[in-house]
Amino acid sequence: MDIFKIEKSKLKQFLDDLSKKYSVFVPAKQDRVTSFKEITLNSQLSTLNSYNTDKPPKDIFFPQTETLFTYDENSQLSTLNSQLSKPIAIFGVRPCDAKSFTLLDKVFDSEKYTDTYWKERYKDALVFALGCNNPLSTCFCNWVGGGPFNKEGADISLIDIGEAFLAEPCSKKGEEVIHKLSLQKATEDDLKKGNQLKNEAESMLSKPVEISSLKEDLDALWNSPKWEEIARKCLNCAACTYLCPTCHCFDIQDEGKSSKGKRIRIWDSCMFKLFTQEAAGTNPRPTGKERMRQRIMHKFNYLVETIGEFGCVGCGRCIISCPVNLDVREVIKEIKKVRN
Amino acid sequence: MENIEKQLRETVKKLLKEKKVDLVIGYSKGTLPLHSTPVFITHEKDVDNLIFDATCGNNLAKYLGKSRKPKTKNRKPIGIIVKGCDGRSIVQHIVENQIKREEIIIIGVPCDGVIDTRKLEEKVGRKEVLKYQVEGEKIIVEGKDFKNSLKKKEILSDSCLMCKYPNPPVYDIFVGEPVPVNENRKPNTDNLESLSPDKRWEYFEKEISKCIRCYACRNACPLCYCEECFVDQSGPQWFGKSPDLSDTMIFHIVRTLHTAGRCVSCGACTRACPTGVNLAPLGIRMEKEIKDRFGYTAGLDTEATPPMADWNENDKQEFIM
Amino acid sequence: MKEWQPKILAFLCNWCSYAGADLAGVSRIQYPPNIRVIRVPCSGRINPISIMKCLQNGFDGVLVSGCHPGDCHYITGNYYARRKFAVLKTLLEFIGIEPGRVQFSWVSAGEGEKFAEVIKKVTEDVKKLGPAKKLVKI
Amino acid sequence: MSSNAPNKSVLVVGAGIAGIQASLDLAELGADVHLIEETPSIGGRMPQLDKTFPTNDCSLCILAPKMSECARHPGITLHPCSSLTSISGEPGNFVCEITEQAKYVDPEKCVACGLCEQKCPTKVVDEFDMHLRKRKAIYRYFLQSIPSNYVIDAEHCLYLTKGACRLCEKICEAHAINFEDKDKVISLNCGAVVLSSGIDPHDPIVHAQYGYKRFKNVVTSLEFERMLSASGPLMGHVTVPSNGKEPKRIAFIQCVGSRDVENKNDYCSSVCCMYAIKQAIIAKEHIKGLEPTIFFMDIRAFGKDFDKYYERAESQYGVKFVRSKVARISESNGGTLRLRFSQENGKRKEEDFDMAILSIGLEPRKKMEKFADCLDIKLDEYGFARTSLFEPLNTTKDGIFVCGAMSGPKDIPESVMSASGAVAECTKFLALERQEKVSKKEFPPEKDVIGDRPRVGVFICHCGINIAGVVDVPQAVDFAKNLPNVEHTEDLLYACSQDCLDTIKEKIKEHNLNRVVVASCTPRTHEPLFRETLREAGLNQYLFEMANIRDQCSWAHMNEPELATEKAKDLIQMAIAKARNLVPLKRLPIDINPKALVIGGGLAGMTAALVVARAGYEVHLVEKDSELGGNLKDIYSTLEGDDPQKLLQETIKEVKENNSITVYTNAKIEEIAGYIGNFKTKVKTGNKKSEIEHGIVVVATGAKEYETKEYLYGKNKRVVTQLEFEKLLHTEKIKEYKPRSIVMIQCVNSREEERLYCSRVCCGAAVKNSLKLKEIYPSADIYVLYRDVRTYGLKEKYFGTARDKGIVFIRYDLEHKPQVEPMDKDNPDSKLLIKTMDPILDAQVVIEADLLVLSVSIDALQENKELAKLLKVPLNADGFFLEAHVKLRPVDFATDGIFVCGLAHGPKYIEESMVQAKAAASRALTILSKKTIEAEGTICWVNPDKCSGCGVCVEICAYSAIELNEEGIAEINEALCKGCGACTASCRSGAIDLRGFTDDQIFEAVNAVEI
Repeated sequence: MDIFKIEKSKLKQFLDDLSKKYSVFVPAKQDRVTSFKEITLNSQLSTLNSYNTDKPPKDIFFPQTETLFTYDENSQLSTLNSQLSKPIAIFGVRPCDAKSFTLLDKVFDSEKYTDTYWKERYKDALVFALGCNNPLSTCFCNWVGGGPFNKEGADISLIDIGEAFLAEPCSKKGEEVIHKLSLQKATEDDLKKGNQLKNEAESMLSKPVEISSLKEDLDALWNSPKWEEIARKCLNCAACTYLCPTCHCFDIQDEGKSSKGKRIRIWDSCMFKLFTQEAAGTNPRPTGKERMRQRIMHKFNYLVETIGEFGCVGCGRCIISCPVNLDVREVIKEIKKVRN
Repeated sequence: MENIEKQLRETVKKLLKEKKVDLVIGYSKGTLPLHSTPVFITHEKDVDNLIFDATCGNNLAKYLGKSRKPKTKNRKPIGIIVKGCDGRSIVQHIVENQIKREEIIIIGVPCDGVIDTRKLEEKVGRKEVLKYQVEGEKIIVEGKDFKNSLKKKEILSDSCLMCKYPNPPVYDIFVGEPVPVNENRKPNTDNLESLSPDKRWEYFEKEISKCIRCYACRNACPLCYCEECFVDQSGPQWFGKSPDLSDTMIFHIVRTLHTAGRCVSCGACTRACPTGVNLAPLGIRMEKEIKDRFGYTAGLDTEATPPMADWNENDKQEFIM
Repeated sequence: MKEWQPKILAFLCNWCSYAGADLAGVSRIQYPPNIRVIRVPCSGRINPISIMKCLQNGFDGVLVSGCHPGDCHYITGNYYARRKFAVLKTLLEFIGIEPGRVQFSWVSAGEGEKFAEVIKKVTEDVKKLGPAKKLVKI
Repeated sequence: MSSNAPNKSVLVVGAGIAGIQASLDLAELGADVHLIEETPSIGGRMPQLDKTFPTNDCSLCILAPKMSECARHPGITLHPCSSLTSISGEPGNFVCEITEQAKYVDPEKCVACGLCEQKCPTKVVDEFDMHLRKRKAIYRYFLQSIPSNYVIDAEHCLYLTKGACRLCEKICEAHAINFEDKDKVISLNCGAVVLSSGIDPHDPIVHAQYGYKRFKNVVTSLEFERMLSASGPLMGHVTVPSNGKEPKRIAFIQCVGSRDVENKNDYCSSVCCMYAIKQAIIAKEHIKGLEPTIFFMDIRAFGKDFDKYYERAESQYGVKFVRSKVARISESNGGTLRLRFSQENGKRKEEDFDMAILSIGLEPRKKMEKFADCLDIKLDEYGFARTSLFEPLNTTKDGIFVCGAMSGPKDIPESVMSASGAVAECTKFLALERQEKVSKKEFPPEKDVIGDRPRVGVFICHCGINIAGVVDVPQAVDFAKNLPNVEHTEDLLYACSQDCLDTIKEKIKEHNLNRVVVASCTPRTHEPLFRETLREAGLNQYLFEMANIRDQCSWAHMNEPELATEKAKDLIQMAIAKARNLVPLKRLPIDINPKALVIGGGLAGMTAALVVARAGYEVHLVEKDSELGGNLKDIYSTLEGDDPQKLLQETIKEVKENNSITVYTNAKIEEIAGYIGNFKTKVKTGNKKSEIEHGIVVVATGAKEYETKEYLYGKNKRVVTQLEFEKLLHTEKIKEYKPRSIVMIQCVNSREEERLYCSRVCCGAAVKNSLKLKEIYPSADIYVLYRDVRTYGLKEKYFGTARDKGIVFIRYDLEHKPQVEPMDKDNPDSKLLIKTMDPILDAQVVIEADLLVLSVSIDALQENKELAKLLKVPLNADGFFLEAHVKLRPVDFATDGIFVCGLAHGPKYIEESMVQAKAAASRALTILSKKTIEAEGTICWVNPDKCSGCGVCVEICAYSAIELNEEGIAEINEALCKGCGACTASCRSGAIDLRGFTDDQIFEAVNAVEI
């Protein structure tokens, strides 16, 4: 397969061209927070040079608030037209996040169940994944089968080689698109540089903990008192889950009054007490212990069962964002330790 | 500081050894540089994990709320390591019947401020700090390709810069030397109040629009111990749960009202926020109002009547038509 | 074009301000028809949350009116209310909500005239501010 | 029938407001009341009135709930179309014969559908509408009559007079017509009798100079009242009778048939000045640009808050007041009336008016003599029932009492007070026991609606044109119809009338409604009535909500009908939103401690204490002074000649001898805690502190003469107050002054900006003391400088006597107050020179006076403020205690279990204080006579799952009703909770809610409004 090259000096032009056919999302910094935003005339692209965004890109396909339908006095229910004017392109998404799309897609668009809202946005989306030359100390993609230059979930994989990005199509869609983009092909030197960066980056990551048996470990530990200890300092906020690229739990809410209103779908979190609160007053997950267990079980056990993969891409956002520095890697280590 | 840690460990070790407590809540080193993490020590062997420095930003009083409070064997008191603000929060807990004074052994530590990592990012840019070292009033941070020497003051939490109570007002054991109190400090939001109402609205609109409703602020707050927060209520469900600006703004307004007269401006909410919403001015403004209007400062007196559950016929009412 | 008519929610305590409003009516004292009244036993019953709900629902103004200090049918309800409102008003103004949006008054059962004056004033203030935008949920 | 067993039956004769009040109080005391009424409906005069002064309350609106209550009370049997024909037997055991006229309609069957009325061919002038409208021979007395059934007027019925017709019988689907009906004679065994058959209006036909009946545009005030009434023949749209156009200028002529020596009515009817002012105000509200003029002799605005009303009429409404007696009325072309009158200065003047309203006086009933004969009671010189000054409720026959205007002119509150007072007098002849059960009335079992989908019934009231004249009621009905959960919507003419209440009940059944919304007036007066209606329909009474679209909408936005309609729709929608979230509530029974606390040991306090004690309940009488007696200690005579000091001594003696009364002198109330039935009061007497537990409180703290600084008082010893003067008169000291020329100045500090009220007794006192002085010094010259002479009621004749005796009355204006200076500037106690403008001479007169007597205002006590706070009851602007309702609850406070009487309520004469004291005691007995009553259902509750035990609610609760339990969770004592909701609003976690005003309900109401 051919590998192409996008000169950084022509990046702006490249993205402008791209945005003629696509709604292009790039990493952007706004008020100290980095996240993916649709490109505008004033978009600064400098955030591409920095490490991964604070907020994951999942909200591009699975927004925090999704209006399912609206109603008013005079008319019947009206579902919003979910048809996009242009397909979505994401430029500069990191390999871990690119992989998260594939996990979410398995959840939202499976044989059993299709979520039209997700599907409408994701099915034609073009993902430009940018390899991580400088993984952070919190990155642990290599624990869960990923890597700083992985291509899973990407249509076109990018490597930042300084003056330019190497662009390698890695899906049929990517292949089709890249040929239309009139890009220069990469030289041998470029490719060599790319390879070198990849090796360097991979070596920067800490040695992964072996977690192939984690599902089984968890199965055995469901009733362990260890959960209480693990959960003790947890504040039960949703920083970890809302900033997780793969967490996808949601709540349905009706907002408005009898005359007009809407039904919305909003993110929810298993870390909240309310998440499992029943109308009659009982709560099957009454304390932090059960909620913490749920989060870990869902990611490393239940999803393995349902989609065959861990629900974690090792981006490390939950580690950075946790107000009490409750590190999921430590949790995994603790579990392994108890099992051994 | 190292000296304090040493004394602290000895103190805790002694408490455990003499079986005065079964459990001590403190801080240990975090998995990230400039982060500490709360730790629950039950064995002497773990005591050496205890630390205390400018990274110890969590308000440990959080863990004493009625529903969270760890159950200890034989109803022995819980040992807890507290800075000035944690100590004041504990006083509030006592006032508000969340814990009894005799249920805890307060190990006071002097605090000259904790780090707000977002301020650090402003200084060093969006780079990962991998190492840090405190040298007197300076702090040296180091990353893959940089090394910066910063004035500690520059990266301390805003709340700490206004703090007038660096030492806990109530304690059983005090470790180290109390930090001299700077009497000139007081809650101050002048920079915002000098703006026009519309400009202030713009400021808060910008801040609050970053909120993702993860409730890290609320859940990090020692005083947010309600069995059910108003925002989680369903009968009625007063406000929406989405990050809609109106709903979110009102969540923060009402939370501020609910902590008015109780909030000690520890800044834990602001430091907890994963998206960097600056909530501190709300609490600081309320602390100022409560002080000016009702002459009350939260967290100093375990016998006090909370100002919002109190009245005085001479309360100012210039705002009433 | 018709003049814009703001809608203002008025929480009135049963014993004083609601009675004062009745008295204004009984005395045929005319005042602007912009208020929508919710009767509560005491101004102390008013939770700031309800005021916030009014603002979110789009009311252009909110008035809470109770008994004069010392007149509270429930002895001290209005004193607690006064503290709540003082703090609420400070906070709302700090955040940038216009001072005229949320107002408080004391009107006794015998003050029909004053009730009408209060309503006139609140309505004028709110009319000057124009339709509420901040905090309104669209 | 007759038996000697203790009797708890009582007969009340006449169902006007006095009869209704007496019946209700008696029934609440546990008596079996028979209320007889000559007309087909209870209500008396009040339903004919449009509004009442000085609050402009709608007369029918305030009366209707009482009428309904009367009809619904299980202790009251109504006998309409009935009259008392004879009484025999003894007090405690009378045998009363009652004749009940044939009605020819079976009230049990009649549904008041009105079809018969449509068919009836005979038209008859309607006496209820003062002949301004025609009714049929089969008719309903008035639209809101109780009982609601139709009756046949036998005098005019074609069949009954001529033997043919019976159309009504054919059309009546209920088969209610019964031409076989006969007059019935019923014999009732009663312990006591209360007479309350009221008055007749004066017939002005005798005043030929006014041309009544000759000139179409001359009407009586009662006719005008009906014209003003929204439910009257003109629907409230007053028109000139001769041309049907809106009048521009109208004249009120006062004292028609009052203060009239020629017609032997030389008493004042007491109410005409106020009702004329009221009618002028109301007419002006109805008709834009109307110019009303009141021709009067004196404006007698002597009641509580009357002067403020008078002042408002003049300054705010521009009612013109002309001090003149109209000499004659002539009619010019087109019916315009020309009034000839002489002005005060003697100059004659003529003015044209579109209408003239004759303010006719109150007269004894025409049949009084016959009636008195068969009852064996005596009448006074005018034909009113005779009473004595200090026993104003007793007729000349033991066991028969009188109330209302039957014993002399009275306004509504005075009638109500005399009615409650008469009840107190009755009790000694009735064998009443303390009542066990909370409510005598049986209601159908409550339907369980929990879990049912809300089915809301919405009833929107026209209130005649009070609402419908401004708010587009049909539009509101259409709007409400389409709201969620609304199963039935209907508009009603007067929602509170019995027929409409019946409609509501029917609709509840028909549509299986489980929530009811009434959009009408204010819940503060009408909620209990509608709640009871729900109970009668088998629904929990708390499943009811009101929208106030009258007092707070149509009345307040009369010129903006569209916006008022919008507002009304919002209010209705809010009420429906709240109603959807209503749940049934229970009421907690409260035990009643059968002891009374009476605060104040003056005449009022002692009188109240004695009534309560005589009924067998313990009384604690607290007096701040060292001895009992209060202001009465300083009163030595009365106009009527009775001896107040004798009254005082006798009363004190009885109080002291009564074992049930504990007297505390030099006592101060330090704290009053608790609530109806369960008060705890700390009293300090000297160094001793005692705590009293009691069930009710009577406030009788009195008032005092204002300490004036006017007219050299305190600087010259020849200047004294009226009270001081009275003391001088009754001692030898008067001689020291050698009084040959005496001046009295009235209204000192009264009726002025700071005290804009009349002190009521000063005119009488001036007349009384002038006459007394004349007795001692027949040659003394006495000048009374007055603003209006207010010797109202039967006291008027003494004013006449005073003038006859040569006492000179000179009027002065507030703008030209008399000037007082010492004759000798160097001698501080020299004789005085009084200069005043004489409006008749139109010149200044200068009087040399040996003595200047100041009629200083009666001033409310400063201590009232403190006591009001302790009791949590309000004061009016002048510092007097403010009763629950100035017309119909004149001795009650809004707070249950606390009552007021005497000067603490406002200035009044001795006999008036006594009546009010008896009324207060009687109202108190309605509570003390029950072992338990029910608490409100709207109290707070805690959801323990949400409570974090922070204790804020415990701190905040003013009633100490909340405690933290062993688990640290808040718990509410339901008997102590008053339902203020301060805890609810302060609970951060939403663990406390206030039943009836829940968060949910407030939320829904706020959310219901579309912006």
